[in-house]
Amino acid sequence: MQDDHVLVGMYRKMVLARRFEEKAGQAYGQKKIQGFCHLYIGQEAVVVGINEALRPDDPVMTAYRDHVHPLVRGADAGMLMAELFGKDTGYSKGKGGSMHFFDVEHAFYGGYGIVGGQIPLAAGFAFAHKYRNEDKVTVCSFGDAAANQGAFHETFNMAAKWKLPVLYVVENNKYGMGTDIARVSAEPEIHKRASAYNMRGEAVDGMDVIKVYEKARELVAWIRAGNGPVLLEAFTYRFRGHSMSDAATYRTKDEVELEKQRDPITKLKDFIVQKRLATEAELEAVDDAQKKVVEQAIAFADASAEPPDDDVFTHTILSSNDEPDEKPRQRVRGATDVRWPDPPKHFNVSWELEPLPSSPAKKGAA
Amino acid sequence: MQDDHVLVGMYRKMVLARRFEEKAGQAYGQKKIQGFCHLYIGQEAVVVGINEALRPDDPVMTAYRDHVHPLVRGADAGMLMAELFGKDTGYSKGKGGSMHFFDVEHAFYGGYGIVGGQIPLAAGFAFAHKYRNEDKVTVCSFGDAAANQGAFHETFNMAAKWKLPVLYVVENNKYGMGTDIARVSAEPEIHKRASAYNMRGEAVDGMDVIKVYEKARELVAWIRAGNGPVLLEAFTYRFRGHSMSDAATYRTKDEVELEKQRDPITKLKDFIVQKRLATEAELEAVDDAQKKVVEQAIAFADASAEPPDDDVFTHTILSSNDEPDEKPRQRVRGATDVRWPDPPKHFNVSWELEPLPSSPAKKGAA
Amino acid sequence: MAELTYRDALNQALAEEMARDPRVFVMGEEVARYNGAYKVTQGLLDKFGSARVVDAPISELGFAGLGVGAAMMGLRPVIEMMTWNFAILAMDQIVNNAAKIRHMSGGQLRCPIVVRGPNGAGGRLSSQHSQALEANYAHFPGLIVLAPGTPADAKGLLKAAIRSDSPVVFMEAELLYGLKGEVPDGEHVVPIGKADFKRRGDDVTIITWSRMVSAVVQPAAAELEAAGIHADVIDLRSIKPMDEAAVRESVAKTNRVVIVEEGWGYAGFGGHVADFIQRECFDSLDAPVLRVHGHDVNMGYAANLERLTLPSVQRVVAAVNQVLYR
Amino acid sequence: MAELTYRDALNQALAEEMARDPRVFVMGEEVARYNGAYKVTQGLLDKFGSARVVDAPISELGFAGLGVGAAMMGLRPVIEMMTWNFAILAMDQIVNNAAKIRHMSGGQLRCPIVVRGPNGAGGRLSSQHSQALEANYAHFPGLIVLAPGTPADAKGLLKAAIRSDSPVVFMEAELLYGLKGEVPDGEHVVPIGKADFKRRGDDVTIITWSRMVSAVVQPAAAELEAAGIHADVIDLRSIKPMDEAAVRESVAKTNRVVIVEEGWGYAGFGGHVADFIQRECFDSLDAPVLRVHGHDVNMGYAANLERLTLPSVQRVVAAVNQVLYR
Ligand SMILES: Cc1ncc(C[n+]2csc(CCOP(=O)(O)OP(=O)(O)O)c2C)c(N)n1
Ligand SMILES: Cc1ncc(C[n+]2csc(CCOP(=O)(O)OP(=O)(O)O)c2C)c(N)n1
Ligand SMILES: [Mg+2]
Ligand SMILES: [Mg+2]
Repeated sequence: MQDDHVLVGMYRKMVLARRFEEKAGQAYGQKKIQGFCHLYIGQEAVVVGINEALRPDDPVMTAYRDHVHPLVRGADAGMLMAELFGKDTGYSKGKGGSMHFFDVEHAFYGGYGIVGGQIPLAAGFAFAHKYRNEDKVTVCSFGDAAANQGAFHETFNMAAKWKLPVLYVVENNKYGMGTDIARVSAEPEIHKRASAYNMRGEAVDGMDVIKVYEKARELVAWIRAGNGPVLLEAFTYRFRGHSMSDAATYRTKDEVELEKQRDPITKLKDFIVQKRLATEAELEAVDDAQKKVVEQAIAFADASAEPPDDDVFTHTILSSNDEPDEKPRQRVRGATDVRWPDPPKHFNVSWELEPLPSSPAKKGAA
Repeated sequence: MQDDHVLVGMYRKMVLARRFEEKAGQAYGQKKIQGFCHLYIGQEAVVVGINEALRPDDPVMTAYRDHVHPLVRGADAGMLMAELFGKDTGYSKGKGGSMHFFDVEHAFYGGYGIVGGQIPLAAGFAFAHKYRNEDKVTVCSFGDAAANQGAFHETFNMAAKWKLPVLYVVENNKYGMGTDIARVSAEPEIHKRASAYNMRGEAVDGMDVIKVYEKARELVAWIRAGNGPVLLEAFTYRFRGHSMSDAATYRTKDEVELEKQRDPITKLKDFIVQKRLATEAELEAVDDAQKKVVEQAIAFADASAEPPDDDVFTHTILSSNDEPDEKPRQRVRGATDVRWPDPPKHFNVSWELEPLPSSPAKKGAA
Repeated sequence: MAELTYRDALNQALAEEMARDPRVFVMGEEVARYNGAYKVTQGLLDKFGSARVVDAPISELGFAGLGVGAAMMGLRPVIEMMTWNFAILAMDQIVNNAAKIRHMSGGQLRCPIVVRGPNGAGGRLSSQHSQALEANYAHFPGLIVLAPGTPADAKGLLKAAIRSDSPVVFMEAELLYGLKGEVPDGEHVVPIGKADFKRRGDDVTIITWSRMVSAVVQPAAAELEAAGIHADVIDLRSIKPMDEAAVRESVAKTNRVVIVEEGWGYAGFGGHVADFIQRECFDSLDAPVLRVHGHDVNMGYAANLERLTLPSVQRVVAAVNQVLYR
Repeated sequence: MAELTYRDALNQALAEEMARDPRVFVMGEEVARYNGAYKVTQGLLDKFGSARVVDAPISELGFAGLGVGAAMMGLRPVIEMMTWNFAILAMDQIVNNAAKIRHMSGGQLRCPIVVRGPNGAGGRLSSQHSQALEANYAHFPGLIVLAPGTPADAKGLLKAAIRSDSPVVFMEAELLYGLKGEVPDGEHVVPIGKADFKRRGDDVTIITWSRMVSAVVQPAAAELEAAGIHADVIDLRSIKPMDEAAVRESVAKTNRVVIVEEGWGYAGFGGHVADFIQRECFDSLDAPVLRVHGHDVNMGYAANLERLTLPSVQRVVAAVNQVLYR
């Protein structure tokens, strides 16, 4: 895998992500963003490497550390920033905020705040695809600490048993808030738990975007071929605190400094330059372009208005089935090219989830 | 292990259990017992073998299939039957019924109706013992199908991480209600899941009481020595339906017949007679004695009154901390020899659950 | 029109909706090969196959969440909870995901899921198995909560629930499954949010839902009728949204109200109804709104304890006499 | 008497009770080395060691149940839920085990557990993190539910909760942790089930609890006072059991009531209070009991949406004016 185009593209996305998160952090300091805000800085290789292995229509979801997942799929940076600012032009009209990004157009399905709560949803996505005989692969990320939730166990058992097409990615950044995962997990290498479900489990260096991409490509193909779910553990690190209010004193400076030497962006940059896939200057131009994108995003969010007060009462429940869905880029940018999922209403269910046993005397005594 | 005394004792308990359950089944047919009623017939070797390896003060708990667990610990058969009949002389004054047997005197701590719901409780028991520096081992049984509950996962992780002194026993009778465990569990051999928590997992033939006893003795000693929890899987079979209303048509007659040939009582009987530890006649005398015990239990339950109507309002919540606990055998039989747990109020907590790292720079980069 | 049991009415609704719409599937414990713990899903596996009638492991949180995800992807899951007592384990997925998906996504997504199963006492099952939990779900914005009391409503409301694009909590009652009644054939859809007047009278309004309709309120109303007291009996059917117009109309006429529910009184749904009435019909009331409900205690197994804990015909009659100052 | 924050008052209660009774231990996410997500457990690990202040994995159902078991074995666990939103995952252990152990065992066992943590909105946290859930727990027999609104009550009620042999659901509020107030030193135990009159007046009764006391009701009452309207302000503090005598006494005097709660109105706890009043104080009421509550919607993140969803001083003043027909 020495495809310049792909590598430079991934570089661009990682830089975009980094700049976006840095600016979001600043805006939080200025109180333009409030509540919780969890940055992805340091972990970019995971999301970018995996995304590169996906089709645009493969659904993706994650926990509350969710800014970068839609961003690298092509979401509008300004509208994401506007959501962080609680503005009407945000993807969720300011209803969701930092923890609940949703961009259905780019098959990004959220942003969830209850640790582990998205894990069963992804199995449901994969169930629907198998049910309709579609070959999409759903990708669901969660943190290392989420692996101690009951939802992990219950879902993995079903996903494995029913061979659901889903890639679970545990972003093991070594901590759940202030707690070293090894302190609270009897098995700190989460992918090893897959064996409890006779499921495939793999690990990858999550600070190396090329390795992540290659591993993801292999696994996504394997899943798409109908082999069932996989648990991929990406060992990574967040350079910042858990959220904006966390000073992260539970980690030593040395530890953080050592980890920063594995910065996935620097690593890819060095590789690209060394292999002469692009020059330093070309990459700097990429950097500058991303900075501009993010500056424009901030400007857009700043200039946007709060949602109308009456929005308090909208979208909690449908007024009727006829209430249309919101298409954010169309609503905000007037875009006319918004692709929107339109699953069939009429189709044949050919999946035999559990073929009936041929004879009623299906088993002897054990 | 060729201790006549122990073997004949276990034989007696298995027969007592069998006769008790058969009579309970009849009484259900006569509508003396109502609601749900789950019989343990076929599985007796599991509970008897394990119980024999315990100290009388080691706490035991299980799910709703709970009649036999207290019975073989020495609970009053009449008062157990009275509980099934919904009488005032029952262990829970008729409040609990079949699914909620409790006999604290004999360290039997329930009888739980939410599948998997007792699993965390047992870890709490073991936590308390370690906390007070007591060397009790808690035993918690559950069914094969309960292993797909989130509580299993969440608890096992904590129990293993904190080395809690608890023996978890999965009574794998191959079915959860009408569902073959292999149909809904990606790993139908439940003990293999222990590895996901770096925990010891073992299997035993649950139709052979001697094997169960020997395995339990080994494991209980290992746990009592401070090595942490164990998951023991006993492969067994229930000869009846899931509950009284289940005709169990999901199993073939052949399957059930084959399993009945492994009847744990017959097996032990043959062994005892073969080894000349007791004669057939002696064992028949044992049988007769147990029959009498159960007949008397029925007579006692029949003759007992319903609880007073005002009991509707008692025991939901304490009227004050001074409200005394009910001691069933004392209340019902006027027994004066009731031992009741009296845990210390003043003691020293010497357990270091998680010793602090010696230096703050406790870990380098991975 | 045929006479069907409540159970068969539900079964008919499921079968008709599944035949009508391939997006509808059923998942839950024992729903497929066992044909349902209470036989509500009888025959569906044979008709629709193992991808549309799915036996789940005992993983309530997991399969409820799987249903929510499938609904977000355009299917229309009907998730059977063996009882609502066990669904407490799944509550997070119902109230934190299903009820909030549309809102969190700013209207990009909808979640057409039905979570259904029996609620309330099942007959001598003791405390963990005898809970009526509608108040808990009605509290959460984003959910519809239905509780049919008759076979016809069981069918008509379940069809409406399956067709709803908002998530529905659908509460049946184990002790109703055998209840018989006339059920319209085919396309019988009962609108969500409409109460049903079971009986008309001018003297008192009795408001109730689910099992209490037939088990307690109708017999009480008959007894009262014999004594010359004519009750307006309202079966709410829909807990949320509630038919406020029907309640207003009746109270304006009778000026006296008794609310009857199986569950606990403390923070129970009947309190919500009483609050609505005292606030919105204050000037109509000639007496305080009274409530008959299950006692605020854990349910005992013994026959007398269970009987005395649950609402009874006598308690309803007594409450009516009290609001009539007789 | 010292001026302490609500947070430090809780901390003091924990430290004092742990020093007094070795059976008391604290378990929850981030309670030990991190000193608490909201610093309520600050310093406890250093004082009491790692067996008495335990960092748990993110396994709410598991460690809540572990706490219930430890309580059955004679310890006195204080289980911290990082917020009550997450505790929905643990609800089964709280309502099906803790609340029922004594009953199921026919009085053989007791379960002296406290489950505590912040409830309600935390400030721009959107829908999954902004729920006030006291009504759900108050509904279950077998539980005590407390919701202190001041630092003094936070300390005094937490001490009472830890000493209670019945299980207690203890609801704090994230936005109260920084609130300062006088707190009695040492042995300050507030009795469970006693309301507190925050202000005395003859014109109207305002009933509230938790954060609404200081955030909305006290400022509203001050504003009303300035306009010549004198309110009796009742801080319930104890949601279950509720101080019915205090409510009766006040309503008998004022004849007009407004109930203020942060959470949703539909099937909310305020409905229970309103029902109690209309039933027990019917003849005293000169106006319907009105309620001010969070709107029945999912909480939005945007500043204006959050502000408009929650109860406000203006809404309370308006409701009071309405019950006074002004
Ligand atoms: C069920 C639940 N419990 C607790 C929390 C509070 N909380 C938010 S994030 C977090 C840590 C999660 O760590 P991890 O899963 O490793 O993800 P990371 O933040 O490292 O990406 C906790 C405890 C929550 N949101 N949900
Ligand atoms: C949480 C929960 N879900 C469902 C049920 C209904 N139920 C009762 S027993 C049972 C089967 C359990 O099977 P298993 O754990 O193997 O135990 P066994 O009955 O075989 O002893 C089910 C589904 C329940 N009681 N609790
Ligand atoms: Mg982490
Ligand atoms: Mg089983």
